Amino acid sequence: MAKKIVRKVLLMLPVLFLVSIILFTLMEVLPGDAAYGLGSDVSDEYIQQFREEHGLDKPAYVRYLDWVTNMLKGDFGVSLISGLPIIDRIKVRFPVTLELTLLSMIVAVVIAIPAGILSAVKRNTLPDYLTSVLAMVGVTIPPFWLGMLMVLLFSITLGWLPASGYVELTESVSENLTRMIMPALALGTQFAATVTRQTRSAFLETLDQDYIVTAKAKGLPQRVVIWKHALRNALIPIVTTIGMQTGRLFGGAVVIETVFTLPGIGREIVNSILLRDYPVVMALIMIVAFIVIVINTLIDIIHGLIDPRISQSQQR
Amino acid sequence: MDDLIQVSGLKKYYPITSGVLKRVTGHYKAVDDVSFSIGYGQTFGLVGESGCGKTTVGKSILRLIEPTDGQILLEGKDLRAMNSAQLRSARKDMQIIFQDPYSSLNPRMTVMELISEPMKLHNLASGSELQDRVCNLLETVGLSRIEMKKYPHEFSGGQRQRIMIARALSVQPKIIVCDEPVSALDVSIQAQILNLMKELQQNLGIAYLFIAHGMPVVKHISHQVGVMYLGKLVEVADSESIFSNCLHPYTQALMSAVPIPDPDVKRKTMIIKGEVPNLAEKQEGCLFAGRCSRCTARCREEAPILREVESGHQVACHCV
Amino acid sequence: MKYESNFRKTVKKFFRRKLAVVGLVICLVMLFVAIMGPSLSSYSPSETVVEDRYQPPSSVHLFGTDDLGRDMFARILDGARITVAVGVGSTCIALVAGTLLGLLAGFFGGVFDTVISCFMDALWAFPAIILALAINTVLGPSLLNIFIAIGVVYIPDFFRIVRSRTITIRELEYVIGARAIGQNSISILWHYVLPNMSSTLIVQTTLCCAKAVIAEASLSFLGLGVPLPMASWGSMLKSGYPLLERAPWLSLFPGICIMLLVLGLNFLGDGLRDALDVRIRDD
Amino acid sequence: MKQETNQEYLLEIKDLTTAFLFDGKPVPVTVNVSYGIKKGEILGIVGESGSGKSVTVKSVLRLLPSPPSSILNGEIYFHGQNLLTLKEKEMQKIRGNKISMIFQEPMTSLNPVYTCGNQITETIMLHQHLSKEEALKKAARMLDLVGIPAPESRLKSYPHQLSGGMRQRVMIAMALSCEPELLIADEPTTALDPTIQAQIITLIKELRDSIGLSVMYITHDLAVVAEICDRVVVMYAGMVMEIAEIRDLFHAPLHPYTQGLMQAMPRINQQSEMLYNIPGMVPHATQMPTGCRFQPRCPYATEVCSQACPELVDAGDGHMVRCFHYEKLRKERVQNG
Repeated sequence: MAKKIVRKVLLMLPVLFLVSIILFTLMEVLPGDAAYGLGSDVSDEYIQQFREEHGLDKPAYVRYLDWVTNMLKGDFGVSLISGLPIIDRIKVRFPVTLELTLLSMIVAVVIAIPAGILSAVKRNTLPDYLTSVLAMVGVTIPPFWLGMLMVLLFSITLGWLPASGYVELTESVSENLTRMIMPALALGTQFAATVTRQTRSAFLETLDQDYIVTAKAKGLPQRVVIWKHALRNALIPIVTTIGMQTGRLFGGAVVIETVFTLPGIGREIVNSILLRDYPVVMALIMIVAFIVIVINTLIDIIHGLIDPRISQSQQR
Repeated sequence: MDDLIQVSGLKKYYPITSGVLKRVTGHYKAVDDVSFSIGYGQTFGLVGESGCGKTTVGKSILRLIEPTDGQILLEGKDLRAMNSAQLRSARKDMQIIFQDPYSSLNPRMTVMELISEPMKLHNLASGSELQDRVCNLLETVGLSRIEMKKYPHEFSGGQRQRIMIARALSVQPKIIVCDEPVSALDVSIQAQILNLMKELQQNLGIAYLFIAHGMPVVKHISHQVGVMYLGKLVEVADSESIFSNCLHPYTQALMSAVPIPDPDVKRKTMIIKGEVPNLAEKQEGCLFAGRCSRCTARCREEAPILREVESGHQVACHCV
Repeated sequence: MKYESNFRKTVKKFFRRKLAVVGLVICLVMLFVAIMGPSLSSYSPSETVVEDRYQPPSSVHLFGTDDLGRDMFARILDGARITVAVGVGSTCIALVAGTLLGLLAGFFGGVFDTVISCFMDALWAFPAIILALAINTVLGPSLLNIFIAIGVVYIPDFFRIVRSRTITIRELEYVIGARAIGQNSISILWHYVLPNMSSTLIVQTTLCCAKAVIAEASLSFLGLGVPLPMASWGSMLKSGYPLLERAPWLSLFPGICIMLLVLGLNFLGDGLRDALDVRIRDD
Repeated sequence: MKQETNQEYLLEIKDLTTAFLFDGKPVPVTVNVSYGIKKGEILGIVGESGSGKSVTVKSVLRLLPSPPSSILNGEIYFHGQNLLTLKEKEMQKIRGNKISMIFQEPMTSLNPVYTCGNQITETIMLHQHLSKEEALKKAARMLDLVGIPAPESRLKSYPHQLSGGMRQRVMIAMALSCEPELLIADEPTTALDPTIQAQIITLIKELRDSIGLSVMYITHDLAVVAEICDRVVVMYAGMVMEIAEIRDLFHAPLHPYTQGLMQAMPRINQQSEMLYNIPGMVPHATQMPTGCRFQPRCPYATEVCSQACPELVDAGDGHMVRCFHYEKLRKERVQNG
């Protein structure tokens, strides 16, 4: 098992390398560099000086290597606009996005997995139809529009919750939560709906397997058949879905943070793109991609823990 | 030059990897030094239990699996030395039919397309001649020409196997490799297909390499039988003597395991004890030694080679 | 492709599912609207009437009017064109590129497969919207570039499915049999492998289309979508959001339309999945 | 036609008709199936695919999912109780305890994510209310009984670490762990290699002799039947065609189908150029022929065969047969010696 984990972790490296290459190339082919964003009312000398200062006059591969080695040292460079170290901004922004995604994930998983199981076990009954319809709506509703509807209902019409702004968790837990609950729900709904649907179909498939018939033939009550024999097998595809959806969660966070004006990483990326502050864009996207890759690797490792066929060395 | 196919020293090794970097640490010997030959219009039966490498032998002969080593001569021509164009034209002479009639026919092609495809590919016929040939082939395998427009899923397992045979016959091959062609069929259908195959052999003079795990079926259809155990041929003999006078302890165990459809015959089943050795590890001596009742010290040290003990009867065992 | 004999069975099965039919109808209506565009309304989507600003929905202005006095119904008809075009266009790009790469990687394996798979994993690691944002920024604002930006994002989706299906089909006996009769690899890919994953592809295409529609709406909502003066439903939501309190209908109707289209595509996809599922239908 | 249950039988199936949904409509796949199994007997149920042999025995334990299946008619008596009218809770007390079952695919019949020990002790703790330690001890004894070496360490193995033959032994150990009166074996050796098949057959015979187990042995292979069974039920297209003692069946089959099946088998101790073959194929449940279901493929078929379906009748000495012409078959055999 330990060997497998090491292997999985090592396999992250080429992917990370490619991610950095793709990202660097994308930024490289952008029309104009950062100096271009300074505007037309600055002197040519200043632009020249600016370029030298930020190493923009060096060849691409040198800049790539500089960028990567600095990142490995924990130095993400400085913002072109503010001149401040990016790492400081990450430290402020990252917790917001992390709280948002974690919150929506927890809400989603706590609701979705039981709902999916209920739906599968009570197939073709009212609870199944209700869950399926809700899940379908959840999958199809654009998260940011759901956020808008929530604002319209809970903030504008009912006046229960503030529509925007952010209060740090350390400042006031209740204030923080009243501002985070709507974004988390808006972001988590699609996630939850997808996991519900996946849970349902994974369960239905598992309930069709031979070993379920065996379990029934042993005289086990329905409850044991489902919660012991079916659940652990069905969890394998469910965990995969959760892993894949996490990536989407970060993408969704970009839009949700804009809707609710939360100062997270997503909004920072959008702003930086608009301002052409490329070092910030690259650093932030790299961090998000890194997290997604780590989560996917974790999912692989969890698979091994659920399924003994993966964790133990194969025998012929 | 009296043999249609001559296989000598055929080997197929799969690398075994381990560790974080997947280094090759050994070889899994799926087929290890197998030699036999098949005469024109003859059937060579290959029996053995699952994982013994019999299917790998069949596919290697057609180079559907690239062998690691060995020589395969088709009418004296070395198949392994051929380039892809030569091989393509040589494939006209060799065909294959499979066990599972449900996965062996492309579900998106009609019977007409399925049977005419090989002929079109080798430019054997076109236009109305092609149509006529397909009709004839369908008749030969006992289907009617009305079926031509249908798709495989509209047929039962036995009928699909007939379509497969018609497809194989379409290029007038000299040999057909039959990989467990009747194992998935019901008893009554199995008899129909076996009879059809025998008839075709008598009328067209095709040779078969017949691969199966069931002794009675192999014995019924084959002229010669080869018994495989863990990638090696342990005994080769004509089908009558393999039943009446089998010499290798493994063959004897295999024969004694065949149930006899007569309640009055009480056979003595030889139960093979012991574990199948792990082919991924390096093996010394005879592979059957650990499970053999007649095992001697020599068996554990020296691997027996296949040698002729009687005319046309080869055995790989020190004790014979 | 050869569906003839299965065709009727599939159609029958499809139409037995009410939701699938609903999905089909929604998709057809949306397509019709997208093709006909504003000609279905007596108002022009760009005509501003100052005295008619902020009209709530009524019999005169079915979906109300916006801050410039433009008729929302006409604007939505106009926006359908962009939204549907982006959905279809970017899906086509993802479909063609993903399928091609997936087929080659899955069929030939080896170093090519390793490199492409790794590259796809890397693409996959970028959250969809962020990658589309980045690509779109690089390419600059234009409709075609939106196609490409969203299309590229969904290439790994197709790639993964096609690659794994190809690996499965590659080992099936009819493919081995095709090589035994002397077929070459290209022919096997085209006549044996591709047709046998067509149902999977059809379903995946429908579902991808739905995802692309949401992605386009998100991009436009962030102000990085289709360039002005073009307006998709997403960019209408963007301009409607600050006016949520004053004129909620500006945010409601485009959102409903997006959801309806995505719902239709999902119903259609699920229906097709059931109707085309070869495993269930065969025997 | 209702009568007292036959005291001779441990389990008796009466007029069982089970249907499956085809295109939304229930179509019977077994029709009026009746047979019984005596204590300590190994009863063979033979038939080709689509004969309804497996559906019948799965109905006994009520393991068929509903929908798509439904039992339209019939009773199944076990110790005088009709299993089909029992509550689910009561049925659970019978499954795995009084009647257990093993399946065709040992590869997929064990849950891949739990150890063998876990899966065996689970049954023992459920039905016999033993503690975990006692159950483990008993499970080890059971593995030993079915001939698995080093049972204690095998209890910790996951199914994928065992070979097919070993898994089937684990399945048998699990099925026998609560000392059931009846074991239903649904093609237990079909997926196994010949030498492993021989081992499993020997094991089942030994168990019958040592613990007096009754076994319903479902197979498509007449040769296996000859090896192991005391009595045989031959099924075709959802109907019982013939029931006979093993010797009667092999020496004097009275149904043309049984006779055909025997002649269609290649035999290792006989040399023949061509095999007898039964023309045509097994009809699909939705397209059953009129009259006798075997009539389109039968060499003895006459006018009457296509008009009415023959009853299952006693042809003497409890040899039951469903054919209008069984006397003719008997005469022919006498003439041919």
